[in-house]
Amino acid sequence: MSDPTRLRDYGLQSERLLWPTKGPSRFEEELGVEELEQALGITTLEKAVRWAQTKSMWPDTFGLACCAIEMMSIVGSRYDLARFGMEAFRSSPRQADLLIVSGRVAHKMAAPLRQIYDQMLEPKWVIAMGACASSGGMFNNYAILQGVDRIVPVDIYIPFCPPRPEALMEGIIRLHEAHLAGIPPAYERKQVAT
Amino acid sequence: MSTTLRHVGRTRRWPVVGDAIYDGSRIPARVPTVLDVPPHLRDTDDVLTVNFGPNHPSTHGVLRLIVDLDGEEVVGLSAVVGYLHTGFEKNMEQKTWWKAITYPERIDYVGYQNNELVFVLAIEKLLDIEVPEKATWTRMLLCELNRIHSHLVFLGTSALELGAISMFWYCFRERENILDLFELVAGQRMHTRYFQAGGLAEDIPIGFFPEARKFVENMPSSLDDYLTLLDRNKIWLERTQGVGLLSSDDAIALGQTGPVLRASGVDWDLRRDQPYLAYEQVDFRVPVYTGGDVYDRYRVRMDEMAESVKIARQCVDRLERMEGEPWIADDRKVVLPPREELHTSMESLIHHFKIVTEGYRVPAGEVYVAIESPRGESGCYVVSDGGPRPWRVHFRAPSFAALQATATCSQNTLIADLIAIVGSLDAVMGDTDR
Amino acid sequence: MSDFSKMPGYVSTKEEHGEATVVVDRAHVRDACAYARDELGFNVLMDVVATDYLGWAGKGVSGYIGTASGRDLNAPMTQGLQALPDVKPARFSVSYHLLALRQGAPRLRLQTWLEDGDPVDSVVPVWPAADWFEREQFDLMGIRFHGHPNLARLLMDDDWEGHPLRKDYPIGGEPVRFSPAE
Amino acid sequence: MLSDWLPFLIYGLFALAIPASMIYFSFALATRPRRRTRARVIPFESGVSQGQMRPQRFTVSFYLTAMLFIVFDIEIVFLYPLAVQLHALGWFGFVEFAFFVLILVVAYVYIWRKGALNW
Repeated sequence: MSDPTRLRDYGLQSERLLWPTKGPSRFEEELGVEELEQALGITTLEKAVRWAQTKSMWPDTFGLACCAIEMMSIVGSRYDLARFGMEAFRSSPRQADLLIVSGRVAHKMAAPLRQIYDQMLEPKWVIAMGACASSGGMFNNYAILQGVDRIVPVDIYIPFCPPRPEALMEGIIRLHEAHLAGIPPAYERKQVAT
Repeated sequence: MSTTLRHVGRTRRWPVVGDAIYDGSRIPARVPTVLDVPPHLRDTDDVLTVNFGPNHPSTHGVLRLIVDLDGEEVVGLSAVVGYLHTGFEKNMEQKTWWKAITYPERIDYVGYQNNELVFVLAIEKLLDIEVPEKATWTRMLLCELNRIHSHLVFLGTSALELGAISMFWYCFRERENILDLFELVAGQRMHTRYFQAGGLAEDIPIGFFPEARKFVENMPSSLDDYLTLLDRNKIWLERTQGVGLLSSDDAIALGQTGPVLRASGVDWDLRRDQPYLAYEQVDFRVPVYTGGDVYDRYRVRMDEMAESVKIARQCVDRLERMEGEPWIADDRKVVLPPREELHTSMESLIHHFKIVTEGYRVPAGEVYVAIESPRGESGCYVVSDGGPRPWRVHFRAPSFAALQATATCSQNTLIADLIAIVGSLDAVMGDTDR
Repeated sequence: MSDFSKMPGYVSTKEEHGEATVVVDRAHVRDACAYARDELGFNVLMDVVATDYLGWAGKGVSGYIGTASGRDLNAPMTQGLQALPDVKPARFSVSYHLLALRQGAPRLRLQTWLEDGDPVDSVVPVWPAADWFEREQFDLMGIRFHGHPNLARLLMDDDWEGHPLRKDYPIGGEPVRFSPAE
Repeated sequence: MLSDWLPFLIYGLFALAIPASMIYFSFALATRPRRRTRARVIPFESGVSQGQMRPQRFTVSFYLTAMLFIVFDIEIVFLYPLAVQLHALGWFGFVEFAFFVLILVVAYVYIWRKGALNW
């Protein structure tokens, strides 16, 4: 496979794998359902470990700005992140698997953000929630980091300002699908020193 | 409406900083916002310096407090801010007036309607434009709903930090109802960008008033639920009463406004003492408590929520009678002409073109407008050179002043109380760092 | 509009949009603030704002069709102003917004004018609230406040050079790329 | 002999197997970091920790509170055998234990009056 840096290289068309009645996705049709596992060379134990990891991915409370308010409301009773086993927002990076960068990252906050990312344990993922985290958003100026992927490898970018809780949940579901389909986290795909 | 100001008017003669600001003041003498470690502890090993840092669950955002602890007791404190400095004012100077209205909402992202309102009021004051009645009342309704929303977020998160975890889920259940109303009227839950210079962006959709009435009817019962949950809860009372004391003179000297000021016994509310929009035609009470501690700030905000529901009910009654009225001024130099008019009249086409490409021009001058946002007086100082872009915009942030009081409030408290104090000051970091 | 002429360092008064602005000489700022607080009863300092007037009215008055040097079509907002705004006495203005907590909520704007590098007396002894306001204006606009107990950068990083809100400070950020080709 | 100990052995086996499997799998299935970064070694201090925290002295009141907790917590351990045999011991057990609790209450009143409880 060429340098595995883009999702397309893994052929994942982000079809829903969690959606049982959907039938095989194009990814499975290309490889044929029977020899899916031989083709990807993953053992059942590996798949079981991946399944376990997606079922309790604990996010780190990294609320920066307005997206943090929407991130809080996803824990509320209407959107209820507990359905994915993720309602335990850990405050220390040692116990967190997922870093949701929710809000605009000022240059002064870039160093703590990188330090917290380094202090998280593998396997770890990063969701850049909102336009400001993904690309600096409408603040194209001296104070804001133009996109979090300058300092941390990002798995999922979520547009909107602020993203609705459904949008954040869509991002989380896509992350679970990518992990279930065997796509390594961003720091491996982009060969970033953890 | 009570116009005599009881606690106010005692202007003291304040000696120069160095010795205590004035007799009885608890503001630290050397630097008003830094609590210095007392001399007998200064260079001993007993003092443990802890970073209540940018990524801390209880600092409501990216506030960093450098706390010196003697065991559990806070003996030194200095706040470091700027971890969310976004350069709003620089960006707004580069945008036309029309586009700049989008920015203020992101400053205080919990009370966003109020922020947008203060900038729009400043533009209208410079433009000297006459806003129709329906727009004024709708703005008042949305700002009061936003006040309830902001106090709910305060109550949810600060109760969560003190252990009343279920309060978070109750408050965010009510908050979702308010966000449904915002979504119904403006299309988006947060940062609705619904106010224009001259009125509203769109007319109010048909189904809004039944929904608003339904919310206004069953909100008071939810407020009573919160009171029964918290008000006789021994742990809550123990953790909040007598913690984070701020006297009325200290509050005035530190520039506190809003619930923090009213909890320290100063009867001051811009909605009543300097009415803007149509607050003089609305009947409401301003809650004032004299304790000046975390508990009284919580009580002020609870009563304010009840008052805001009353105001919202009066707004909905009044707005239902204004069915077909214009919702935006018709000064073509500033307000976009309606679409269908473009096909027929040439002037509208030219006005439309000028406003969209270059932006309307605001006459030269400088103006300072202040409103009562959920956190206190939110002001907006705008300087215009007559061009299509603001020359200078500066927002007076109530959270910025509120955080200056952390050093005064956290004298001889325990580190656990520090969480209650920072929660009760209800500072939003976007507002502080602009 | 009460008479402010007895204020120390009084220069001029302006009444516009219903707001009183008193221009005060730079050297007497602290006495003027102490006078405003003690005699006139403005006991709350709401805000300290510094404004940079570099290049004020620089665009000149535009003729009916474009400016004297022609109109730059691909930068639509370069057209000049319709009327030349009044000339400002100096480059920087520092405005103190004061409020009196009494009936009628009287407000006052104390304004001083200064060039780059001129110090202004800090008003922290008069209102402790000025501590962070002045630090922010020093950090973003570069106004030195004499006598401030702890004048250091507040919002920007401690090792940041330059004062971002000045008109000659570039806005930074990045040129926006609309297609990957660029 | 063995039969009446069998349930205990099975229970002990499980009590041993579960934590052992947890420890084993957390090492076997863990994904190793490629390189130990400095950030991984220094303590987490909400994002702004400079380096290893220098050993700090703690005030004695922490230690005092810990000791008091232990004294009054172990008291509950002695309750278990009494609870199991309460019916068999009858009044004698009750009086015996009331006396034991009385001694501890005296100790409690002493430290309360001495002010060791408030911080």
